Amino acid sequence: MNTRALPLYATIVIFLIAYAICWLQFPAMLSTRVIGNLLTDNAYLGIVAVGMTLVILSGGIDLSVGSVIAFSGVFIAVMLRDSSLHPLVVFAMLLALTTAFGAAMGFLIHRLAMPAFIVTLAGMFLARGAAYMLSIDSVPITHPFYETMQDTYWLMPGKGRLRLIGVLMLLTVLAGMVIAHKTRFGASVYALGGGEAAARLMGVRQGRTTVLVYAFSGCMAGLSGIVFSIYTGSGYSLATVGTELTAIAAVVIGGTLLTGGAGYMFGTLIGVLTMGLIQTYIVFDGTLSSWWTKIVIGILLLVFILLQKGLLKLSQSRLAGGVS
Amino acid sequence: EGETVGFAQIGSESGWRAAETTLTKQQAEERGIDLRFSDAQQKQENQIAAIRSFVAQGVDAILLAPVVATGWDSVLEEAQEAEIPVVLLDRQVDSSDDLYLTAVGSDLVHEGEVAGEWLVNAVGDEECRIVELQGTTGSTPAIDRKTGFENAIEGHDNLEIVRSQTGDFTRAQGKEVMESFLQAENGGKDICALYAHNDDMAVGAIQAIKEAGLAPGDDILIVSIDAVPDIFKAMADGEANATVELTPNMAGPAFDALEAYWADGTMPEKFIQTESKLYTQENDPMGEYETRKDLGY
Amino acid sequence: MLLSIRSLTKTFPGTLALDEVDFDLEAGEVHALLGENGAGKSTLIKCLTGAYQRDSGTVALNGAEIAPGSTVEAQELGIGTVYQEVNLLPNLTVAQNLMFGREPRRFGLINTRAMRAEAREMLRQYGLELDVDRDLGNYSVAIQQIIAIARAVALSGKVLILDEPTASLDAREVEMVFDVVRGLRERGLGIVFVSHFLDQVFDLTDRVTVLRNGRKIVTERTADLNRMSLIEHMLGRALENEVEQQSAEGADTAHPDLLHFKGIGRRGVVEPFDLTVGQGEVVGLAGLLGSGRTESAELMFGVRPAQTGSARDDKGPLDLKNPRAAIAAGFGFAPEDRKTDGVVADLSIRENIVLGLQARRGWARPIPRTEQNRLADDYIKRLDIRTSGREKPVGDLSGGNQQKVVLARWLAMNPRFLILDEPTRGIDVGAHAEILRLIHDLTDAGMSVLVISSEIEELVAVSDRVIVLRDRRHVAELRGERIAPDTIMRAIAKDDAKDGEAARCC
Amino acid sequence: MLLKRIAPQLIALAALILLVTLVYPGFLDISINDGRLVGPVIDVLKRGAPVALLAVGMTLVIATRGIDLSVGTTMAICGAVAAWAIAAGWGLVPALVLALAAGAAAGLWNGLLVAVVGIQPFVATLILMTMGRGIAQLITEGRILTFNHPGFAFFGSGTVLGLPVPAWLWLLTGAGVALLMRRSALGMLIEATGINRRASALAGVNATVLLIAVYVASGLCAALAGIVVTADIRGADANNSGLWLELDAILAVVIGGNSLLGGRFSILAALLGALIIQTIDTGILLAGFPSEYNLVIKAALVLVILVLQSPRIAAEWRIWRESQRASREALAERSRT
Ligand SMILES: Nc1ncnc2c1ncn2[C@@H]1O[C@H](COP(=O)(O)OP(=O)(O)OP(=O)(O)O)[C@@H](O)[C@H]1O
Ligand SMILES: Nc1ncnc2c1ncn2[C@@H]1O[C@H](COP(=O)(O)OP(=O)(O)OP(=O)(O)O)[C@@H](O)[C@H]1O
Ligand SMILES: [Mg+2]
Ligand SMILES: [Mg+2]
Repeated sequence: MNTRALPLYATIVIFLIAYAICWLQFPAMLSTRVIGNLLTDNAYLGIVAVGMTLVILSGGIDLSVGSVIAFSGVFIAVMLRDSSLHPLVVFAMLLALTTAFGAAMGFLIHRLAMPAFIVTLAGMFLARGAAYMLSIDSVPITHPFYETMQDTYWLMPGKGRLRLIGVLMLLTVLAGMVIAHKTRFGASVYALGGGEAAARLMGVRQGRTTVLVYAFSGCMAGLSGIVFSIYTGSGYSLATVGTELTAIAAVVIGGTLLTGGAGYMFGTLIGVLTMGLIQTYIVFDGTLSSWWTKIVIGILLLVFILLQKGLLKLSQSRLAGGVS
Repeated sequence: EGETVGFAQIGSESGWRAAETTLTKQQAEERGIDLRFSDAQQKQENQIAAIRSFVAQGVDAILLAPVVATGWDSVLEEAQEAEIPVVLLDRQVDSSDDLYLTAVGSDLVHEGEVAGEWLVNAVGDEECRIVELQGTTGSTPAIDRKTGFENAIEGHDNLEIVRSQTGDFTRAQGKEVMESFLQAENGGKDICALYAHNDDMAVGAIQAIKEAGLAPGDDILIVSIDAVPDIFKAMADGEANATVELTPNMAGPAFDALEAYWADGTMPEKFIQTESKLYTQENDPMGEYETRKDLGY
Repeated sequence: MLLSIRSLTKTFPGTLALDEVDFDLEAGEVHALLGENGAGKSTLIKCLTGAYQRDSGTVALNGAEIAPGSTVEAQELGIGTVYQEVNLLPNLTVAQNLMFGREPRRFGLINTRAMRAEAREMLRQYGLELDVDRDLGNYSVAIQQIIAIARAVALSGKVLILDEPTASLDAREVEMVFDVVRGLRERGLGIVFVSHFLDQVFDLTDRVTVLRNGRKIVTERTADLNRMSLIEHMLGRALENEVEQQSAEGADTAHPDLLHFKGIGRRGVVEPFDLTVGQGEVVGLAGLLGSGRTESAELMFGVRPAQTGSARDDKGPLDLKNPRAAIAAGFGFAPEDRKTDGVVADLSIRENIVLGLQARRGWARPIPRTEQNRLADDYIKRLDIRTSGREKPVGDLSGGNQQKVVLARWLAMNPRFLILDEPTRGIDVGAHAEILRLIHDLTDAGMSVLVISSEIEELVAVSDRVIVLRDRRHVAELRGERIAPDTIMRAIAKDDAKDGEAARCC
Repeated sequence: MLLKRIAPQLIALAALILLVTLVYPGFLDISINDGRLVGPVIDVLKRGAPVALLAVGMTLVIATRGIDLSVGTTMAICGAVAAWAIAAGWGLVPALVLALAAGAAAGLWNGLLVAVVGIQPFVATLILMTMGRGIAQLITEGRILTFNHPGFAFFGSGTVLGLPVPAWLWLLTGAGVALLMRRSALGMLIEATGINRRASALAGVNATVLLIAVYVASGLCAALAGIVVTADIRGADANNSGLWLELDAILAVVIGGNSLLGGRFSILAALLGALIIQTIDTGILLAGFPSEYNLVIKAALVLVILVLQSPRIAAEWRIWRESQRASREALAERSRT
């Protein structure tokens, strides 16, 4: 038995148990509608969490993503409003822009030996500020291509809809898994997260890896911005405030260590779905006041983390016991 | 009759919002409606997800207080396909109006206009340098209330907005920004009036003015929007001059419309506008305070 | 000439670490790089591989000048290196560590199966059969050391550099590593070998270069040197009396009982054992890697709480539930892995030395600065810690000097029972003798000491009694005449079948 | 020695003040208005109080390699508790004690999760950050709990010896904690724990208690900040009190040159960092730009300051200066011969 995958297994088990509990209380939770919604509603979060996972694995953190998503939406909406470019062209421009933005942050982090927390915090202010400067109003997107994308879905039995953006999210997670676990770049990311000095001595190209990691995260944030703009059909500079923290929480619930170097991309998907499940459960319940909503979310987060820790301890001591 | 209604509320970012939630719950209880409440914590994505969940649950109607005007088309279509009527509360959306049953709310631009008109009348022909406390940058009320106010003072060259900054709709920011306005405008002697996008910021600003040794309501005229209890107290003390009411009871008209619709399919009007009533020091502020103070503001 | 270094200079703030050093490495030779702690050996190596940037001087490989800007470039040039502190990544699997940067790929993606197979094959040469899919951090320092060597060997097309590779290995593993190194020599590689074990130097190397205080002192053929002259080159003086001569004295003095450990054990870690320690006695723990010596010490010091058993002294039972309790009971423990368990890298030498004392006094009663300075200066002198001053961060010291700082911390606390886990790991000959002498002084003053060491000679030199561990069990106890290298060896290796098990994982 | 440590922060602050004075010439004006000093600089000292207070606690937490994201919501909780107690007529002292106790409890909760349960600080404090505002709203029932109590309001808008009370509060707290750290052995023990918790524990340092203590300290500082903010507006605004202030506090600590990786810390420098941030904020307000630009300006200024202070730049500058000196000496040498 491989001990390093234990947090992942623990996460999956807890998620399944939690889903079962929800289902017992509200049988409608198992409908394809809810499952479809879970994927659609959390698509943007899942995509941005893939980028965040890689950043966290490398031992860093990216606080700018929430703002970058908002910026992306405004950028797309304004471009489509003020120019006659095709959305796909705008998407390409946007991805280039956010990737470059991420790379620039990575460059600062590496070259100036500044903590990622602070550089990306400044990036967060900057991206949100840039969104304000593009447009304060929320800008609707009315391009026909957008309508096609919004209306593309597969109707599952039971009237649930598997939408384009949900599928896109799953594909992104898959791509993330390949990058993290199957490429030399991924190995470098894990190495960097395990310890900078040792990684350098082992021959990790620290600068290149750092820049690439943040560029990837920027790219994912841009992609997530695209998905979000499809999801809401508009661009709004105040959107997705605090999403970076939700994404980080999802990554952590997914079993990735915040200190870097350990974790699985697939766990992040489970983490995202767990966050979605908590949301859905609270809406289904529908009796919580505004403040109890916040408290309960916090408590559920804590319970998940404690269960994960407990399960981990238990199985580890089992394993250790099995040896003697 | 045991109908189930889902209420997708924005959040609880202000006292006014809390009052709206309280009143909605009260109204639902009085009418025997089973209300499912969801707090989206100021996030559109949470509201969309909540509406989808309501649809999946098969509620009989959905109340939506949209956090922002854009981006509701696809989720409203989904509700329509499931034949669930949606009523918008207090803010508008820019979707086609056959996607929802009706919208209950006030006209935010109009609120700004009412406030502006009051000020225009109050100062007459005198020179007036106005400072403005904006709401959260980018939020619909901030944009619309600013527009409405500017519309109202347009053409009156004696009125001029000299400083305008965001106070984030909060008391603390209102006070801090007002302090810097006072600082920058000759200790406040050059300011003739303050226009605040909500009462909370005005209340904060009033304290700043007092601490600067000036008399709010006298040295500096104060007009704001919302009509929350605390501003009435200030008016009673002569420290504020006028406020424009935005009633938190949006649910009452909404349930009326829904009940008619459920009963015999009556289609209400597409926009049920609540009154933007102006209150000044003459309108028995203490009495108004008493009637409102227990509404959960 | 395979590798030639001319006038290499490197300064750190306040330290001239290398001063115009010349060094030549020929193809097909093993070249020892020797010197006291802090002489500049590791620095020379790091300048060579691009981990540090040199201030001036030239390095030529096969006649062409090279200036690797990073360790990657050095690796690409065919220079494989084992750095002094084990520098692999504990969070990656053994296979990933071994194959890092050279992973076999299929369609651009890493072929995990091939990687695993290749990694297993690499380790087989060193007699290691372990689960290459487990995280490296699960394995002991010694196993990690061998993995680091295996990796460096695989990377070294032309040059292999080994900075104290054998510091935590026992005789059997050392021999295995040497076999591999000799094989590489045959194949024409140049090998740089750093060690403080002179026997190993004479055993393995062809030539010797000695550094002292950042200067090159001499380069000679190993065969032309004898032990005494080599030590003289290193220290700049003769060593008065070497370790061996001390062993006879004090072996059979009676030691009144001080501590009794009864049935101390923990499931899956160490089988319950009994141990009585006498006052002023030195108990040695011998055993193979992974036999449970460190774990025994950790149980006694409360690092991992014991599940069974109890400890008491003549006044009554002792509470050893955590290190603080153990310290309160008058225990001390200088751990084996100085990097993670010993030094607090960013604090100064002074602060590191007074840390334990201060923690015992409590935060409210700070040790006066003058007292701190006196203590620090005293130990810097007594243990011969090479530094530019007592305020230097410990992380900037050479490996051996860091070890001395950890020792100093515990000596300053003056415990009645001191556990030393591999106390002389990475310490040069001069200081080695000094430390063994110190242990004798301490026990003469009544302190009891438990020494864990992979160096059997060292155990023989200091111990009054040797406990032998095998397979996480205390299996034998040797006293008096029986404390001799071959008896200990025999006790350790009694059961050869079991032996293989012990070195294997899980 | 001390001056050398805080020199970068002092230079940054001076440069910033110069910049602000250029866009708003009256920035340095100070006048006396019935016994109290007034002027933008005094405003900075007063308005900077919440971030400065938070920065004191945050510095300690960060020194142990932790982070405390919950300070903003802790402020809200403590403000709500104080306002509730005042409104319920408990009187000033019990209200203050209750608020401080709430802060200590919040810190204790974080500390236990981090030091005993072993949850990573970022996550552990994120939990309270999510929950805390709910708890505060639970106390105020979502409304702004106003009160009228001159004694309590004194903590927000009173003056002592001409200086606003909030300014005194952070000055005294900062000085007190800094002295405590350096006059006792706490500073060193905290640094040791932050750099290598395992080694420190093996050396007998009670790392667990120390960790809990720094989170409690951070909670207490947050309580003070919450009291200041609540007293200032004479009401507890559970929704907005301290919102996103944790980020400013962390920023202040880092601008103060403290490493997020723990270890060596300087409270004085962190306080200067808080002043730098507040000077930026006040400067933006005084300059009268449209509010859309606020964030961009702040981000750009912070970034410039951090880049200029970054250790790499400092090292490169030192090397450059040394090479300059060397060439100058070489020149002098040549001219002598
Ligand atoms: N990063 C650094 N910063 C400052 N000084 C350093 C640094 N690294 C090494 N030194 C200093 O350089 C000198 C040489 O150190 P080095 O590590 O090369 O010694 P060494 O010969 O390898 O010793 P040992 O046998 O103990 O490993 C020492 O005085 C040490 O304090
Ligand atoms: N062969 C092995 N297979 C698996 N785990 C091992 C092996 N050897 C050691 N370990 C683990 O490594 C850690 C350190 O053990 P270590 O080898 O240091 O024990 P030891 O008996 O003190 O040996 P030494 O002190 O000679 O290194 C322990 O957690 C132990 O479980
Ligand atoms: Mg060395
Ligand atoms: Mg050991």
